[in-house]
Amino acid sequence: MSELAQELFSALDDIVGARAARDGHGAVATWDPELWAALNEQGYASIDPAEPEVGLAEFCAVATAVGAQALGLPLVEAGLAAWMAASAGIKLPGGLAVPAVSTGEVLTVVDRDDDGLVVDGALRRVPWGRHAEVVLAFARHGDGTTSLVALEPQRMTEGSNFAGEPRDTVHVERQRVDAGQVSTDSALGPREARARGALLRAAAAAGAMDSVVDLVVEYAGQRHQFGQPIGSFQAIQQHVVTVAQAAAATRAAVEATFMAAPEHRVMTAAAAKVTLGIQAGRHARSAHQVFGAIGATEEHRLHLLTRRLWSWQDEYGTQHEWAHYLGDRLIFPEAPGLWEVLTPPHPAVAAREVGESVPW
Amino acid sequence: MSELAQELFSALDDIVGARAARDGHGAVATWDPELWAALNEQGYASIDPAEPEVGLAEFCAVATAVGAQALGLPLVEAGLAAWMAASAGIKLPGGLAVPAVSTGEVLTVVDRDDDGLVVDGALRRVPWGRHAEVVLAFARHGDGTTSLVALEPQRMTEGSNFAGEPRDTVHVERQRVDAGQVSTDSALGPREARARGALLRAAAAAGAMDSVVDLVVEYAGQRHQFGQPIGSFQAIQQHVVTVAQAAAATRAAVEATFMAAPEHRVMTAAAAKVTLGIQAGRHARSAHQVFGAIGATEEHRLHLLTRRLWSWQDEYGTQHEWAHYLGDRLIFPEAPGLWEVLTPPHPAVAAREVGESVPW
Amino acid sequence: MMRFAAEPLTHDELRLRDEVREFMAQERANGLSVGLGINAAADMEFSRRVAARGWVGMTIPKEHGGPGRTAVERFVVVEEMLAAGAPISAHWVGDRQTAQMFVRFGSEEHQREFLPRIVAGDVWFCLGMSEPDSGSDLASVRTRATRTEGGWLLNGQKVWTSGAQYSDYVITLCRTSPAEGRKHIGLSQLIVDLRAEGVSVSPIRLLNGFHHFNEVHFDNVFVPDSMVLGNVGDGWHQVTSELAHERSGPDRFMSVMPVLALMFEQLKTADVPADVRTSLGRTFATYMTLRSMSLSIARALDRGETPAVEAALVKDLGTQFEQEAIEQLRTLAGGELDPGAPGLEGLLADAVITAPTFTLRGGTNEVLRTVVWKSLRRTRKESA
Amino acid sequence: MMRFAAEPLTHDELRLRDEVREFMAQERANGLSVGLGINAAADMEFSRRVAARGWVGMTIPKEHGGPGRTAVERFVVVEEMLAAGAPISAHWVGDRQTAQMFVRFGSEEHQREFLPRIVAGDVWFCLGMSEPDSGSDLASVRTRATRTEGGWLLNGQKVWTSGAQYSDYVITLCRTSPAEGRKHIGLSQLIVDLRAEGVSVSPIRLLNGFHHFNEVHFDNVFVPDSMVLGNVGDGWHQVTSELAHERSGPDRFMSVMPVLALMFEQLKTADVPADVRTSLGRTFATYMTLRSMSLSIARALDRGETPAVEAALVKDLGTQFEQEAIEQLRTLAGGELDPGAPGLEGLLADAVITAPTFTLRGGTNEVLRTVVWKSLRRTRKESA
Repeated sequence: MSELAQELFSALDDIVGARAARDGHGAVATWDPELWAALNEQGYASIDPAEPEVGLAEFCAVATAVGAQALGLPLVEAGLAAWMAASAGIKLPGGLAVPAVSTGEVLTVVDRDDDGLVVDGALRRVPWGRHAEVVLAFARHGDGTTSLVALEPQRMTEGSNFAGEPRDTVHVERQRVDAGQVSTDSALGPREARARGALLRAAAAAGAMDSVVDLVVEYAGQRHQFGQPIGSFQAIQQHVVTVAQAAAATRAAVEATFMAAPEHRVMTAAAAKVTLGIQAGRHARSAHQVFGAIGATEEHRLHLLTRRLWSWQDEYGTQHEWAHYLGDRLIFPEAPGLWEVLTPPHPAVAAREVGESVPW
Repeated sequence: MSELAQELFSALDDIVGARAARDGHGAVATWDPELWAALNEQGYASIDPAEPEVGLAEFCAVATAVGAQALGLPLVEAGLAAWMAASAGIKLPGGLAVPAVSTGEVLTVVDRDDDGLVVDGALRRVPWGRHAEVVLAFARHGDGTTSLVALEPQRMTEGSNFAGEPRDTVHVERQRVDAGQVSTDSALGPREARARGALLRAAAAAGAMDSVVDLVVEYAGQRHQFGQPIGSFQAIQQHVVTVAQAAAATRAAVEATFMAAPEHRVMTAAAAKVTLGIQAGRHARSAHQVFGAIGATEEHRLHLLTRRLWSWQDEYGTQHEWAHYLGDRLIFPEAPGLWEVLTPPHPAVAAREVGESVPW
Repeated sequence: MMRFAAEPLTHDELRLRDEVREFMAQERANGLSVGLGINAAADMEFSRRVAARGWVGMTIPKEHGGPGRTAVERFVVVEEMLAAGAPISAHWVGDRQTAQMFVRFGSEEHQREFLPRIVAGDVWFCLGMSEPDSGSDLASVRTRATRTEGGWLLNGQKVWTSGAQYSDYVITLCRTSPAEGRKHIGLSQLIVDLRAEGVSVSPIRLLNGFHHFNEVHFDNVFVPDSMVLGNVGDGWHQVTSELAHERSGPDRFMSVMPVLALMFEQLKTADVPADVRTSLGRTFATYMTLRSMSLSIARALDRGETPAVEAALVKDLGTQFEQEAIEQLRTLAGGELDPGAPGLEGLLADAVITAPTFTLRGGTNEVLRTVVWKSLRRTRKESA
Repeated sequence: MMRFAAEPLTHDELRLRDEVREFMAQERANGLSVGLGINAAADMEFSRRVAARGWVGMTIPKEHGGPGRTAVERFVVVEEMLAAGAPISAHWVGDRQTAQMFVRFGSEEHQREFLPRIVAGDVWFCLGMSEPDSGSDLASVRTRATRTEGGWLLNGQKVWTSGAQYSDYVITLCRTSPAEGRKHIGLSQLIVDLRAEGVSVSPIRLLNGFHHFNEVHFDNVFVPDSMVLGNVGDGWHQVTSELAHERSGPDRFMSVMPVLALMFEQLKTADVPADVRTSLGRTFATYMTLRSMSLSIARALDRGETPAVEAALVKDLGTQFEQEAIEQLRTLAGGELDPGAPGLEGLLADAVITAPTFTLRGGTNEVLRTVVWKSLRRTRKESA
């Protein structure tokens, strides 16, 4: 991690941690306008992806802190939206902008002229949609190409994920979007945006898992049964190790993307999300086994973290979807050898080769 | 289990067990002509499937004893061949007949007249092919239908499975088969024959697993580490339970087929083979974990059993193949509900409904 | 060698199955919604209708006013109800455990008083076993009863008591004499009226807000001598002797069956890829195996055997199956689930987030594994 | 929080990788066959050719006559060799462990005598650790050395000694003073010449007939004082201090990589169904993760850290990966395998039947889990 990433993580972790200490973990896990305002003021909702020192690692550091604290605020979404807009050359108005790319569904362009587009359709599972002033979505033209559009949400059906985080359906009914809010750059498509969303979910999950490791290690050392701390039983040790291992693997998968060459970033992000999918279930199940029923009770902190894991592993593409994508990218007659793909060239060299136009 | 099945199992187990006690487990695990002659004399190689008291349970009991002793003789194959011939109305000559249906490949009928067929092709993985005087195989006609044929093997390439049991390729080069050695009954096709082979492999594997349970429980109780029997460690207990559970599940799956209605027998046999596929790996891995390296050494009995499990789980169709078959039988627009399939009607009632012509 | 001998259901048993199936179809037609087996909320009215059909306390012998039916017949009824997602929680404890307890250990008075009421669906029980510091180590209970004129004074606290909020009695494992060395000695079971003075019940809500579990506090609760279940000091023996009954039933692996069946209906007309077919094939195979094992244990119980190891294996395998089935369903659902959604999606979402609690009922699998190991070792020694 | 910080390979490291890749391509062109990593038979000639390129004992400092290269450079070489299925067994123990031991604990004489010979591929070592009654409980060794004029008399037996049949020396953990209470005290490491009087080696053949392992018997073997490695009585500390080196390397998860790569080549032009694609995608993801973790440990070693917990996690995860990869390959192969078949099929068959031994090297995963637990607990206490 860069120094900046470390700073972003620590400062955010401190602010939210202090608030959780005051109001409880449950309080920071749901939308808290006051805390949102405070974090906005600190600049966490408006990190500029165009700054030269800001890269994947920095956005992931914020996501990890959000996960570690089970913070119920759309910092990750604001960051993803900012990056999408910047990559596509759209200037966002003020207020919260969120991406509507989790499910992979796109809008339909039903009309276009020099002033902009008319788009139609429904965007499901829009994170924090009810709090957003702008939604970023892709719209498909008749020729199959897509444009990124920034639009104001009009009508909405509320929904949520397992953790109670808003996942709303935005109904778009023949809505007009001005040309300034439509991208002209085709390098950023739904695949790239969703891959980055997937990576950020994996980064957030790695943070949540680290917090679960802390909880589990502490509990297994304190809780006594049959006259000893339960952590002295091999069966519990095995669960604890599974919990720690899953956290470490998820984090390692996230960090592996930082060293990938630009043309491998979608693949490595996909691999990080697949790793999350493989690890999240064993992690959460083992953690709950250590805690027994107490961890599944309303007032316990554990499930604030594990319920996020259960949802996050499926958001921005399931394990299955990304694994299939990877399979397609690995097996075709002209594919390089498996080992060549697994041991890619140096990022800087590769960046030169593919030019500067790659979106990330 | 019926009384007859119990008797068949016990007598065979006793004979082979006595021989193993004299000559060692390794000795009975490979072709032993003297023992083969003795078992032949006892009638184990020529159980008549037409006898009214002989059914699935009895053939499975023999297979279970073969597995329990890791007996390297083609009793299971002789039984399957006898049943196939009887079902198809072919009268076999004397000598060892073995089925050539494990891989699902069939011969091609290249010519036919009133006196019989001319068939061509290669039959891979024929069990004990080199010892057989007759091979039972299916041959496909131009119209897609198949006939069962009994033929004398001419040319052979030797091969083996993980346990060193012969699995030979029989090369059939425009070979003539007399009409008397060709079936006219179309109710017995490759699917039914392979399903029964699959069930017998599961039954044999259940026997091998039972023996592994014995070995594992004994070793875990005797072997000391860190000052106690290793069986007192939770991690080892977990392995032991996995071993026992896999054995119990495989046996239960085999026995579940005995209570299936005739029209469900292929499905339940498929399910037994899938269960073997699910359980064999965890069983063998856990058993080897309990034993550590010693179980993987040449002179140890464990691998005589586990190497069979690794091969048997793939013979007569892999887990994947049969699971796919089950999926196809479960999901189609007119399929009954899942629960109706899982809780079938009474075998006797169902047998009346489907008539007597079903092959088993 | 463990045995799970297969015997098909008889014609009479199949007839019973059809009756139950019809009953449940009627209930569904009348608006009963599908829930997750013993994890669904209690429905006392439904339980009374089941009792009216003679399907509660089925194995209570005729001489005690019960229907005197077999363990297999009970198996058939329970499995059909669970397959249809019936809310059986209200009568569940009485049906599965307490009735057996009364038959085996209860006084004549208990048998006369309670058994006919269980059969009639007129009394609900819950179990006071776990305590804040005991968990899987049941023998370490601290709730204690001290001798008083004509009975006992009970003090202490129980947790994870399912259904205490609506039950009439809690069968309470407590210490009646001090633990001197061996902690399994000196435990007893008391039948405690939940409306008695000094008893208080407070909810323990699950992460999805559901209320199955409770804390039960006893503050100098007077329990008359007549309400001691079995013998004073025999509590441990009584509790552990019931485990084969508790652990092997279809409730151990059927929570998700209604969800599976619903999903299956949707898939029948869909374009189903090969890997989904394979995965459903595997589920079918595992389920067939489990059911066969569970049924064979019911048969063994009817023969008077107590297949404790087999029962523990079924419980262990069954909970694995449930976890895998949920994981598979989640994959089949193919994306994000909304816990507030109606129908299949909401039911599946509930299953996903409450699944961690499934493995905890009836003893954790870790503890069961030690039980199995010890028994296998003992059997081996005996046969050697 | 455990850290597996990612840093890409530098240009120099990538250049080294290309050199090794070229070297292995040349070796293959010259007829070297593909084997299962450290499970393949030793090939001394090959090991000498590797040494001639400067790739054995790479991290031995220059002042000791070594190339003085980094742990990451060694990682790069090892991973390339394993990916190509190179037979590295002969130099493996000296390269991975013994060289480090001499650098850290060896006398000047040892360093002068042995280190340049390791680098030159001129001496082979094996490890005498396990005993018939010790297994994972290393501290319970019974092989003992008693004081004699100018040295020690060694008696006892070692088992599972890989490569003793061709090695020059066996680094032997033995008891040099009686275990009084704490059994970790009083152990030492002796460098024993396998050609010395009283040493006998007999093979332990694996189920497929392979001969990696041996029993080594010591019958009054004289070991001069100069051949004590490190300090008398420090054996336990010396052995356990090396575990991070031993456990985290790519040899822990790369045995099956050559088989995977071969299978992959076949699939590229085949009609591959969706579930196979998904399954390969998962393998890619897991491998990327493991490699990233293993590489980050090499970086940490270069920074002078000893990431023991991280290393244990990699070992545990790596062996899981190997088992799953074999299972997956077996499924992909789609049917019965013949252990006598040439090429991919035979290699895969070998992997299937020898896989159980993969998890046993470097300490069983059960023991490692206790190590991880204790360390996590300690870290937590320190930070609290």
